Amino acid sequence: MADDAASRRRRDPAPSRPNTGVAQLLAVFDDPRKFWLAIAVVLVAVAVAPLLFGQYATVILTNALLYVVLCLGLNIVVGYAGLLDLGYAAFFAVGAYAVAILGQQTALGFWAAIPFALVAAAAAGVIIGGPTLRLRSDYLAIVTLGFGEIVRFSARNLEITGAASGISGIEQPSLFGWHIDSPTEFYYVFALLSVFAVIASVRLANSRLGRAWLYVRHDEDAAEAMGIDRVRVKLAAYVIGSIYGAIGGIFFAVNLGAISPESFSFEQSVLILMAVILGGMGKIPGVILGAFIIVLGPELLRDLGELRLLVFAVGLLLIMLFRPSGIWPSRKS
Amino acid sequence: MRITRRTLALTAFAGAALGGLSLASLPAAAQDSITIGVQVPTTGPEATYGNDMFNAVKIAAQEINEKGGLLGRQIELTAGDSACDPQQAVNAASKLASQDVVGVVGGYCSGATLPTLKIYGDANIPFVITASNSTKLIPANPGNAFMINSTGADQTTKAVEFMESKGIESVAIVNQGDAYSQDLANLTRDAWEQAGKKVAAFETVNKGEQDYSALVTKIKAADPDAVFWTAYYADGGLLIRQLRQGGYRGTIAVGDGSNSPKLFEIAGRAAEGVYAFSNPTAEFLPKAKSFSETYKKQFGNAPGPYAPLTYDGMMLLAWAIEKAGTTDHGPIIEALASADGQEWLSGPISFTDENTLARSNFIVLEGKGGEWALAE
Amino acid sequence: MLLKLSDVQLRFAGNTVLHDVNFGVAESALTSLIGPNGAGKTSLFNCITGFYKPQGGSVVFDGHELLRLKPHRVTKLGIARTFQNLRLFREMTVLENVMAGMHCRTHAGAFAAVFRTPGQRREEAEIRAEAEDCLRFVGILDEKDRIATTLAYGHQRRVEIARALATRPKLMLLDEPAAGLNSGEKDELIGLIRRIRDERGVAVLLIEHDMGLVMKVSERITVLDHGRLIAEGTADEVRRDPKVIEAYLGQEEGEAAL
Amino acid sequence: MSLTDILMQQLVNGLVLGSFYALVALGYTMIFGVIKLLNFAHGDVYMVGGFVGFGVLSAVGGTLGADWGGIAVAMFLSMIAMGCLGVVIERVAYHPMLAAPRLSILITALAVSLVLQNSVLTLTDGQITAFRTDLGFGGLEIGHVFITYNQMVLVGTAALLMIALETFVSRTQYGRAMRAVSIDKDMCRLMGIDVAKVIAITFFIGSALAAAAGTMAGAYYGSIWYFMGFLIGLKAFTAAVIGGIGSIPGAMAGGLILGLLEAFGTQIPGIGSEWKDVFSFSILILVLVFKPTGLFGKSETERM
Repeated sequence: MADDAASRRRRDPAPSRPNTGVAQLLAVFDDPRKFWLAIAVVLVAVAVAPLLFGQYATVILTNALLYVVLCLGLNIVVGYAGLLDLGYAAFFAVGAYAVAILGQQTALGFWAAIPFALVAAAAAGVIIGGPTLRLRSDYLAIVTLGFGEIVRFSARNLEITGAASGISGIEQPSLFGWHIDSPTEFYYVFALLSVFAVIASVRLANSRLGRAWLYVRHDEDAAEAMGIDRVRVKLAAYVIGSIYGAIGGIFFAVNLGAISPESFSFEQSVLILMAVILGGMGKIPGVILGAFIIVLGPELLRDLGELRLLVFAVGLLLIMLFRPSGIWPSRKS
Repeated sequence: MRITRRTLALTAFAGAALGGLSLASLPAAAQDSITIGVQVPTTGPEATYGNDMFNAVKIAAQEINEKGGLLGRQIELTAGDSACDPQQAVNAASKLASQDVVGVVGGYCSGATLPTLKIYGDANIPFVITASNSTKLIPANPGNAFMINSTGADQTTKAVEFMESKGIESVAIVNQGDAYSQDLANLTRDAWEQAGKKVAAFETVNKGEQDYSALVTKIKAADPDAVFWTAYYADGGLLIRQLRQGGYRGTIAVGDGSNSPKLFEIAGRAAEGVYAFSNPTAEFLPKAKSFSETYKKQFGNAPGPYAPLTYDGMMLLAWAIEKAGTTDHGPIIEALASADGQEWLSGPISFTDENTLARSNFIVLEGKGGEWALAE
Repeated sequence: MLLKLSDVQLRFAGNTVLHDVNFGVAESALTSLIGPNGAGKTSLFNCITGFYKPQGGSVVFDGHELLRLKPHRVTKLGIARTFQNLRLFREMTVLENVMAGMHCRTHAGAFAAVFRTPGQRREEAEIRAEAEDCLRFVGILDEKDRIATTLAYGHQRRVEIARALATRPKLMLLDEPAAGLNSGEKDELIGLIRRIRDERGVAVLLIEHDMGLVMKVSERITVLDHGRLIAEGTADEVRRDPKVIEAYLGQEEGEAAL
Repeated sequence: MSLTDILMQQLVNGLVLGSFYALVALGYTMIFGVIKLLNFAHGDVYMVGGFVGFGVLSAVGGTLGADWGGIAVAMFLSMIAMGCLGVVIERVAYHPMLAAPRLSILITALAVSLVLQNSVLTLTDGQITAFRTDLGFGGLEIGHVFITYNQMVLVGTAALLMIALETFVSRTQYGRAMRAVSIDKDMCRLMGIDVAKVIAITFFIGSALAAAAGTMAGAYYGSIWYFMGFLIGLKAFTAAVIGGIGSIPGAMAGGLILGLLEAFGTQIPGIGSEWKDVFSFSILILVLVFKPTGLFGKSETERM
């Protein structure tokens, strides 16, 4: 995956990077003016979209932004650390259920419930990741799949999660007297979350921990010989991924006002994974593109109907066979 | 420069995509027609039922349009695919809401219908729910939605009354772990225990599980007089088959989700003598005869279980629009609430304070010779 | 003794790879481990660095028992290694490769990274500075932004050494560092190994087949054959040891022109 | 029914269910043996096998009858078709990826699984298909324990297939080559073994066994649908892990053990049937964490 480092640099140019080798292609983004101009254009577009397009587009875009957050989280697990997680929806569920349950059973407000939800998701990440990250990488895939199903079945069976009907009547939050309620308001909430998610991803990728993920993914033994604790580093990726998932889940729950186990199925996990891989594992702009394709594609091509998933599945297969680095262009070496 | 071009291309793509979205949300019809939204699953696991409901609305709209339309304007239909999934249903509902529909008909999977209530509520759009009947919908209804299918509670009443009449003392209740069947199972358990009878077993199976033999043995060991399956025909067929194969000889009853001719294909002979509680389907409604014929002529097969109710839903909405004399939402909702029990295909419709059907419309069917017949 | 191995025993599926090996490396010493192919040299490295779990014996380094430690713990205690076949991180730059070595000497976690705490920024600068310093030391600083695997072979070897140096080791294990180098590069390597010891005070344990290089650079030589330690001493002592001559003559290639 | 009767009946149930798990688990384990790939698509081969068997039976049922005779023909043809599908999948999707990082090939396997699943979803509109046969409900009643003739035929067929496989693997040249390839591919190439061919044969046999299970399950239970491979794929993988992945006797034993655990698990007081799958997946996770080599698997060093 030549591209992780590339995407990091695209987003976060080092002040004085010489134009040698690979850096050459990315030279455009080394020009801070062009880089910030591109960022500004994107931000303005995000800000005015709901004003230009109707409510329906706003709702769909909100959904796409939710996927951006989820995909960036899964990207840390799959794209950076190279761990195949087939049960990512479980963390999405933990976040959503945690705020819903706390909102109903306790007097904590929405904002006070968030830390608990995040801790719950991180704990779930440690509990499932701790013992399994030592295993072969393909065992991890199946364990996460099993774990995803366990979470969904538990949500379906337990009284506290509202069983199969789920939890409805989840209160919309207020912030300094502003009641977040309309689709447009939620759109901006998710836009803000996405921006934070992107910034956090860029910063993580550019850090000691982010590099350690790449080292471990490229060569576990060499990484360990460098003094990197591979289990710990993978666990960090897994837990951070779970926190991203939980954040997505928390706001998903208050946006929809009602949650039920169907929203956290294996299919959901697969869709998020597809977005990450289609766009380009490890590449932040690619992952964002993937999220938009997965959400907007079916809405634009309503006629596809049942074919929707088949088209994505075939796309996934073709990508893996012919362009494993995803749709987003890679730097040449 | 490469990257600049790429950025341009992407911007163009994004613009086109968003343009496409906003186009999709434009009113589907010309200004002088009345747009009615139809929220049904046209894809996903329940697409058969959804398309069936959509077809019924089409027939109703066609009949109205042939008679000159509503308030002198033609009806245009626009579909919102809920795919039986909460998130997709929300997308569909937002789309319908932003198309300025006069009203919405449909609602199949209760779990998917639930989060859409708020969207229609916020826009104050009249919503006639023609299939979803979970009791969870009632408290979530802001007042603009009207349920013309009897609720799970009504089905429970019918089921308990019927099983008592058969002298059944103990029953095993099996559901499939989804909102609809779990709700029905819980309601039945409570009602049955309240009637002083015994619930011998209360079980959940997973959708798509093929082997129920262990469960069958467990049920046989509990030896109930009857087994009540509260979920859909697909897995119900398998369970019935394995119950009989495993030597269970008591009564078997199923809820309205299993009322399908396919139950006989899957369960074979084992479905003989099985009782089903059902909302009235076309073949058992004397008034639905001509509707059935039109449906068969137009779509090549018999109308499914929710077709007559959905036809009624469209007709009821049309009646309310005529009565209100306007396409403004408020007066239409008032008109719907005042439904006075006049006769429709499925019988009289009037509403309780909670906007649910004021009477139970459930009937009991029995498997005879590979098809459903009226029991009692 | 900086490193002391006592009765180290390693078996794989019934085959004994190492028989009760005893040997040691002194503080700041230049030591070589030689022996015919398949003698168990790399296995011994793997036992020291925690990649293999020997069935018996003990490996004590700087007062710590290493036998049950994971490789990353061993590195943190101060043993760095290179690999026989180059194990650079593909598709990453030279600098990024070398920065890997600093991982075990730094601490910033996810929180610090996301919020760019002052400590984290200081640490990042330190990592970069030290990695560049290590590259300067091995003489390839001007290639720091190239993709590591596109470098000339000899320079890739140096990246590995710089990466190992960045872990701030007390002992460095070099597994055939001269393999694939031409004679000029070998001379440079000898100089580099000496500077590692002289300027940085790092003890070096070397596995090498090039006897000329071994004889020139080593202060002590240990000879391993069929998993047994058969000789130990200075270059001259080993050169004259009949057991060593026999072990090498038994080899078809006769690569060791003693 | 007395407790003994119940337990005996659950034993029968567990054996029948376990036979299906074992047949599917065998394919998982064999394929894992030769290319160290967790073939996610295996459960879907089982599903497609069920549909092909159904198609064949619909075509020949008229002349051969839709009881066990016709089903045997359907099963045989489905096995051949799915064997070929398995080989094609390997050639087209996995073979080019063998040198790629493990993550890529795992995702490719997932993609193949999704393509198969959604192709059938599209073709069937996601509807369940009734698998109509003329099989009767007759059986033997021993005390209170009831065993249908169908169950006997089914377990017997599964046993026969497993015996045939065991014979093939231990007695024939290809079987021995298969075991050799699972130990060391490079050594096999040096010794002149056609590794690609051995891998192809392994995929053929593994997929054919899944097709046999799929057809029998369709006929026995009476319905097939596009998602039926998902759950059994997971369960069969669990079975393979219990037995020790890579081990053929392990897969058979693991299948039966899981079948029995699930059947008896239903009877455990206090745990409702709604927790059944949670129970199975927990077993999977526990085995992987505490005894990843399973009952019969050999430990392998993943190290250099």
